[in-house]
Amino acid sequence: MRRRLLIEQGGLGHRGPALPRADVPVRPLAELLPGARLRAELDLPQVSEPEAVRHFIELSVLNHHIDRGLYPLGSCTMKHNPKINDEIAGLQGFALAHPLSADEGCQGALRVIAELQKALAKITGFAAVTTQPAAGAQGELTGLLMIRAWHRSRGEGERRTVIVPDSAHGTNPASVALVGYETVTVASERGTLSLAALSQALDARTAAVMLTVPNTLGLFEPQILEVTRLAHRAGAQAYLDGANLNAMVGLVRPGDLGFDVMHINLHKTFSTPHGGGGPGAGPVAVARHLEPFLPLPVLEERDGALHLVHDRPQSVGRVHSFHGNFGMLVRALVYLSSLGPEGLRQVSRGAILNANYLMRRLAKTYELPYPQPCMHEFVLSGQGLRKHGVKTLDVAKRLLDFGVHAPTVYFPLIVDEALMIEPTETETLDRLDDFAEAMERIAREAVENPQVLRDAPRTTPVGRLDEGRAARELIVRWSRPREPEPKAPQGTPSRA
Amino acid sequence: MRRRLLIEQGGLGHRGPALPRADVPVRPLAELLPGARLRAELDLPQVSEPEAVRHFIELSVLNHHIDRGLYPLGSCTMKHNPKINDEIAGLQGFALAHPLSADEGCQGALRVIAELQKALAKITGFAAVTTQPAAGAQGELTGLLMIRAWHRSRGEGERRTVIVPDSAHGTNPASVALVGYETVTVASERGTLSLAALSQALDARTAAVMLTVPNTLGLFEPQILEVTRLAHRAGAQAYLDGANLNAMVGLVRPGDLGFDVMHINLHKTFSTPHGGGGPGAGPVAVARHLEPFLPLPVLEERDGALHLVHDRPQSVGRVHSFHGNFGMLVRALVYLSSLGPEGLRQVSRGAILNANYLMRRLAKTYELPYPQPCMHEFVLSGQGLRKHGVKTLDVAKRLLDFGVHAPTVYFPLIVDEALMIEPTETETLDRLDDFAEAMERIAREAVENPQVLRDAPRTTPVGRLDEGRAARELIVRWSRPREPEPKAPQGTPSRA
Amino acid sequence: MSYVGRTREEERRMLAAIGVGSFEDLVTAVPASVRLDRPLEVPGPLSEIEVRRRFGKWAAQDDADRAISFLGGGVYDHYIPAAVQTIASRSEFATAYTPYQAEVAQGTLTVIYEFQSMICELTGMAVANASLYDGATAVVEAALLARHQTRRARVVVAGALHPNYLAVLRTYLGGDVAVTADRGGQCAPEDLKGALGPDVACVVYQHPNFFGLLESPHALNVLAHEAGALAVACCDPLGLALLEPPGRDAVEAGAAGTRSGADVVVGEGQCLGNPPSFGGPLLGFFACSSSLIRRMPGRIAAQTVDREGRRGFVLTLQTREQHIRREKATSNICTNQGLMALRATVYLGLLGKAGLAEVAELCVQNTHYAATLAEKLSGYRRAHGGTFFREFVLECPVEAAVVERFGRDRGVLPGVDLGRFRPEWRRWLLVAATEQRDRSEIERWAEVLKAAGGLS
Amino acid sequence: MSYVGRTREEERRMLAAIGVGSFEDLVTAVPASVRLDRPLEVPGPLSEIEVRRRFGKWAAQDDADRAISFLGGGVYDHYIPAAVQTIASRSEFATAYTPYQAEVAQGTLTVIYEFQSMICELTGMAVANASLYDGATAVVEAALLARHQTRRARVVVAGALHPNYLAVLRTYLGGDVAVTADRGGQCAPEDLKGALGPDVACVVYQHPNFFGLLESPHALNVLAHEAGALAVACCDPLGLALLEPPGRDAVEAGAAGTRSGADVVVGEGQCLGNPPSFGGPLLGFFACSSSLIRRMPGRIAAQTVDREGRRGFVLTLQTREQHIRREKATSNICTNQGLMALRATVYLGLLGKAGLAEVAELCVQNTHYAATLAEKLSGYRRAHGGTFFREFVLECPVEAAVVERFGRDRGVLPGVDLGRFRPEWRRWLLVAATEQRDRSEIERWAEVLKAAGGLS
Ligand SMILES: Cc1ncc(COP(=O)(O)O)c(C=O)c1O
Ligand SMILES: Cc1ncc(COP(=O)(O)O)c(C=O)c1O
Repeated sequence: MRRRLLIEQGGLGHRGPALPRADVPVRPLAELLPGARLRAELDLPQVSEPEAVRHFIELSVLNHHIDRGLYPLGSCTMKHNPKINDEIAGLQGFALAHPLSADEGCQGALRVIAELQKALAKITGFAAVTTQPAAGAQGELTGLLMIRAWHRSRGEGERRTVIVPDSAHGTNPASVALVGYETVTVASERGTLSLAALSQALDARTAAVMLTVPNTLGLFEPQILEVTRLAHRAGAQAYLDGANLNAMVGLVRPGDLGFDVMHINLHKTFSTPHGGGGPGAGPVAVARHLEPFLPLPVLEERDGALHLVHDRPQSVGRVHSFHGNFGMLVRALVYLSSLGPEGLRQVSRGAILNANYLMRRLAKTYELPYPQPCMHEFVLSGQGLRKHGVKTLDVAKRLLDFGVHAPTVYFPLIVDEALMIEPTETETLDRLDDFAEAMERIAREAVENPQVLRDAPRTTPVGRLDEGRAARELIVRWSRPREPEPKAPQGTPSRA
Repeated sequence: MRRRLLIEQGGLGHRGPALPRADVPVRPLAELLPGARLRAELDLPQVSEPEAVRHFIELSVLNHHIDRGLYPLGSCTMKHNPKINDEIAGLQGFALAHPLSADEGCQGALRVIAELQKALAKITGFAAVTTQPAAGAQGELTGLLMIRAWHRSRGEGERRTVIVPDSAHGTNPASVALVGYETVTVASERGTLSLAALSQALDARTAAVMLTVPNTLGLFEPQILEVTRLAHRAGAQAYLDGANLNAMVGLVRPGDLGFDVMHINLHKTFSTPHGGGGPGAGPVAVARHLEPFLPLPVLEERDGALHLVHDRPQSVGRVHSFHGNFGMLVRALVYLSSLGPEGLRQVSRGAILNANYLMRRLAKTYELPYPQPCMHEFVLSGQGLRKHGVKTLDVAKRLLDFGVHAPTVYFPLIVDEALMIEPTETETLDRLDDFAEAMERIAREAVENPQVLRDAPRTTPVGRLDEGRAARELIVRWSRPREPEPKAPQGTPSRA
Repeated sequence: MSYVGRTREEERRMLAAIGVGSFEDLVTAVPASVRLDRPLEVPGPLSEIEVRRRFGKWAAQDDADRAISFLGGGVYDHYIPAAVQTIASRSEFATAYTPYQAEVAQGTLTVIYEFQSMICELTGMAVANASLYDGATAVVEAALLARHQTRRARVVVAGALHPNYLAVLRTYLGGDVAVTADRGGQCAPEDLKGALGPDVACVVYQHPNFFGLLESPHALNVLAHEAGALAVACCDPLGLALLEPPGRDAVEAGAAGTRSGADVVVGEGQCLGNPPSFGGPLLGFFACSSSLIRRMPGRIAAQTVDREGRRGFVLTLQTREQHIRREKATSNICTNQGLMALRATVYLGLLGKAGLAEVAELCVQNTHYAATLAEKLSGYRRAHGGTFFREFVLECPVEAAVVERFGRDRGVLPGVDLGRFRPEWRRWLLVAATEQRDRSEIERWAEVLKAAGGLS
Repeated sequence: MSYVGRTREEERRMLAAIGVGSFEDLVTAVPASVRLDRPLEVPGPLSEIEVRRRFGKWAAQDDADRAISFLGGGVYDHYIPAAVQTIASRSEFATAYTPYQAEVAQGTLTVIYEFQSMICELTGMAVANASLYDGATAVVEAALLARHQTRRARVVVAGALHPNYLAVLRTYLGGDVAVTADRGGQCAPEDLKGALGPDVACVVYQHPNFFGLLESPHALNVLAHEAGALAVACCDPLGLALLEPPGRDAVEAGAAGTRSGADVVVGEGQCLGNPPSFGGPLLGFFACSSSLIRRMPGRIAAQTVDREGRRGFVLTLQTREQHIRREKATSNICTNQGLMALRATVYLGLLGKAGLAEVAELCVQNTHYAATLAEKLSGYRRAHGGTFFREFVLECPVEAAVVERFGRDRGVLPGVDLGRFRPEWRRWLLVAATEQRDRSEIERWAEVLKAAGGLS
């Protein structure tokens, strides 16, 4: 049976949960809303509760997810999402807390934020943290705005370029553009930044150097202290894209590496669930000199009570409707408090161990462009399969047939036919071995029977989907068929 | 990859959620438990939390369930299970209520029980209800014990037989045996009870007549008033197995049919989820004369407060450790209060309509031994397929390939190759038609390609399972392999 | 509210397809004289908003909504890992029926098999079933099995069995139940000896018993066996986590090699991942030696293979059950407590070997600390001298009900008032401090007791 | 606690396979001088028992744990059907990543497609994206789109936009934001006219606006279009349930056939099945006319087919996005609010056409009843005379903060103290009575106001 959208089911007279009848004295809408134009039609689904529930549950099982198996998307840190985190975020006092409460009426919620900011500052080695940005990209923007405000406060507003390595994530240059800065791209050398190239790029217009550490190849810049020193010497600020903090928690603190500001992806390092695309949370941690520029409001503790303070004239302003993705902040604090200092240390240790184990094993089968030890992730190249007419995309699709998710592919852009693999620390040795076996088998198939790869996936709910057609036809919403077809007797779908 | 049991995974050093350290002064167990023999070994799983979660989630998706699709098991009333019911049962004041609290400390829980008893009495037309029995079978036992006690109280303890039609559910005779009574089976005639046969069976030893209404063929005994009158005239009590109350809610009240006692399956008519086999709840409703015999304790309201009363000398005693399956009682009360009077009427109406629709459609393809209108369910016979070498079991297994569950098969015993179908009221016309189409297609396959049926199911997580082998080998628990095999490198299962 | 999705037009089409003019034509078998002609007098209809308001108010009336619990007596406030709820609330487990079609029920069946395996391991027995209603009916079923097996009628209860379990046993068995006197709360083997005879089908004891005290399981088992009776132990799974299981033969066997292991081990499994829920749904478990498997009540999952040789699980030995064997069935049980068994399996799977032992030890440590504090309070003393495990009876200077009321008003439920069971126990409080309690809560409890002790 | 499942022995095997002697050999790139040599100063480790205790205490400190809420201002206490939680908490939805491999993400992708369809229907627009962070950044993205599209710099905010949204707009856009004065809380089209000019990229207005008042969307749209600017409406989905959507052209078009529909309709979708959660995660939605699709920020799902012709969904137009277009991307957004969009889809799917309209109408009725009661109270009056929808500003006889405090102590959160935004608003209380409130709660609210009005 063809899967139907909810709006293709049910119909007039089918309906879900009931609402109460109004028990206040009811008056006609026209009287309550004088001058308002009421709408005539609203074409939303009309189905019974049982059918609505089934629809979404049926859809759910079409997804791969972390509770099903390995999800080795490089740069995404798909680790175990503990259920206790969700439970705590759902406590009524948190879930129903209103963001415009009086400070005295939300001390619990504010306490969570304050504790999280404190812990993140300790973990990253910075002086202060804002938890307002809703995701990593917004964290970048916030950090860059603070850098801009800092330069301006020193009369250096003419600094308007940001040096970004070619291995950087796309949000970096996009955020740079958003604050009105320009990106200066520097090429990597042997996978890491060349000091010479950096020195050459730095000048009086440089506002910041923006780095990902470990970088998107999973490599730790060996001369990182020199990099931040050079940046500072040139009057620039050093920005850390902290998406890969998972490799560093408990091992080294970014603040100690000479950075001035960084963002943190709670939905990566701190295990908040990805929700099929979001929500995340992108707190920004800063060194002391940037603290006056933090977004408004900031939290201050006085006489044991927490207060939201707006009186920060140098602040870059507000970046979120309220206090950021609070529900994610709760989860992150539960997570890091569950682990504690030793548990956090085991995070980076486990992540690095797992990645290196998998890298060495797979390097026997796939090309490994950068052979040094990796941190929490590594990048292979599928280039060698090209001669069999097989692309990295085919490898990715074929992996789906083995019940594991594919790695990130074609990123970072500097590796040809890239396969970017991040197993995370919560995967067991058994899982890593199963994954490696699947990868090895696929490499054999590429030689022996490449068509299997090109036809993959075969065991998934749908076969390979035509992305080109999607982009050409651009059907991005359902529309009711113009000519209502006569209703087929067995409720067959009303749209072909 | 072969699915492994949890105990076949992980191993020493892998572990799940942490417990707090004791913060009381700790003393050695040997000192605290003088004379106790402590156990040396406890061979339970040792896995990390991520792997334990994955294990059970992976198992879960191997199940058919009501939120996935039609589940037309006759006699089981597999209807929609509203999520609000679970939510309310999970409220802390209910979920953590202790059964040995002082009455004043559990007024909320007692109120739920009292309200449910009241509502069930109204729905069934009886004077009083006990909610203690944990399931239908225990309800039967409780009802029979009350009948026994009543006879004894009247000096008629020599009545020791119970008349049960041959179409009855197996728990009926089993419960009869449990109270030390004997079952007298009467044969049905044209699907219902013959008054002549009943009259003949009734005598001075008859303690009760035990009927299912509608019966397990889905037929309402047309002479039901005569049946209960005959029973009473013979000095017997009339017991109603209320498993099929779904056909009667809001349409007719069993108490008005002349019955003295009935049990109700909350996990059928009142939508509490079946949990893969339980829990259920089997309240018993009785006419006024049986009230003194209800199990202990009973609920009484005085000055607006509810009290558990033990002072009932004629009571049959206690049948459950505490107050029955309270969590199910909450759900049932939420359910019936959500529906209200009109919603409950729609239950039986919808159930009867759906069953008759499906029956008439399928009667064109399968044999329908009893052609009169059915109530909430009906029974087909797969007898006609025998000539193609196909059994009802094959039809059932083949249905699984269509994503619907099979009906109840080979019950009631009085229909050859029985297929007992109960769609319930919460199925839409679309779902009924899809099911009918699958059944029709299978009937065609039986003629054209019977091997497909005998090989079914093919699309399920496992193929047809060998029940004979299970019964012969009787492997009913996992045991650690005697000779620990050398651990295979990729964590292949340690037991063949 | 209605969960029926059907338009008038669809109803019309359905009636036409059936071939009747109206719904009434379908229900002519129901005598018109008794057809309901008025709405049922039931509450509602309520929307979810109203349901939450009404039931929320009720739930808030229960002490459990806020108070700290030291209650036990068969149901305890134990830690339930968050993942248990996540898994048990999945529709796939919660809304499935009994696994009659094994091929689309491998989730449920595998879990039952794992549950049976874990119960066998805990109890030291060879076989276990898929669950029974609760601890009380598990005891009943064990007694019934013993009566069938031995063809003897009498059941001897040795020592302090939970009074409610005893009541249920009497409901099912009537006068065939005898109870030995207890000495200081425990069963003295000499007393049991006196109660035994050729009509005794089994000896039933609880270990740790209702008062929280350890019994001497192997001595009792040997006595039962010497009298030709079966030995039935009713155990707390937390006890089984630390104590030698009564089901396993001890090193020192009885005279002339009499087996010293119990024949049947049953009990209440609520403490394994199930909330108190006002005492239900609970989880009766049932394990026995393999020779008794054909008499075992309830469902049993067994391993087998499909046609391609893949391992799978099915229900087996259904010929014992009511739907096949009818009046000759081993029991009338049909619906059981499947979801509670699932919760227990997930709980045991998560906590595992180390975790379960830690829970049990925390309970022991906390409860003994509570006892130590209480014994220092003027007027309080332990009612029994024997070794207790995770709960104990405290004799109060005033009626236990007074202490209970005093504590409730202060947000502490200090224990179960045993006066509810017998008037002579009215100064007895049954106290359990689980792993959920911490030191400060236990000390607060002691303060409440202290203050309550001054009342009269 | 640790979520790492690895034994020492396994670690040894792994290191050997890697070919290093110790873990240290893997991290030599990290300068020794900055390696952490002491434990992090973070809380924990905490077991789940301790987590529940610690966080439970904090949660209980919030008013939300018990009080009845009349708070609004962008986030509301709305009814969430029980099934929404059941579905949204399924691991399949909650723990999946962005659907990069469409073949194993049809659940997420289909839901996004359904979400887009529903948002288009509600807003009256042709296309919608998969979500943005919140209402504030949705306004920002709309303004950015307008600036790119028109190559003009200035953004005119017409009337009472949520002050926080305005603040965020200013953070992103700096000085390029102008605000028209409001008259009696609403934007008078004449005032807007004066603010327009050839440098204006777009006109942004909220409807119903921050004060709960209706604007005249079509008049504003026409003015914007006449000035060559885009019209951006920021709408409450509950408003869209009842009111003519600003995105649709009205019957009476502007002069010379100027389009009267907005070009972009954005807003905050928290009210669709998402809890307040202290203001996040929220749900920004973004819809626009089809000609703007290539400038739309964020992810878009589109329909396609697989190789066997079966319908399926994929992310499309990724060339707009940062991971392909980098500094030229339409936005820097990557992670969005997928799960909130899912909740909204499930919510709309469950309530459907009839249910959503009922929710909106209940809010209107309840809020207007509250206003009627309040206006009878001495010293209270509505601050604005215009038509309000589901919230309104009440001018109090005392500071709103006083009323708020008084109410809090009595379990009623009487409204948002607007003095928090501007000193001149310090006697203003923004009041919303959603469908979760009933008459008795609204009357209790009025009593609280009455009593508080006597304070000073
Ligand atoms: C290296 C890197 N930087 C930045 C981001 C952007 O973070 P977010 O998606 O939370 O906006 C990502 C996320 O994928 C990333 O991997
Ligand atoms: C007709 C009938 N009677 C009795 C029962 C027994 O009820 P339970 O399974 O709740 O013990 C059933 C359950 O399947 C039934 O269908």
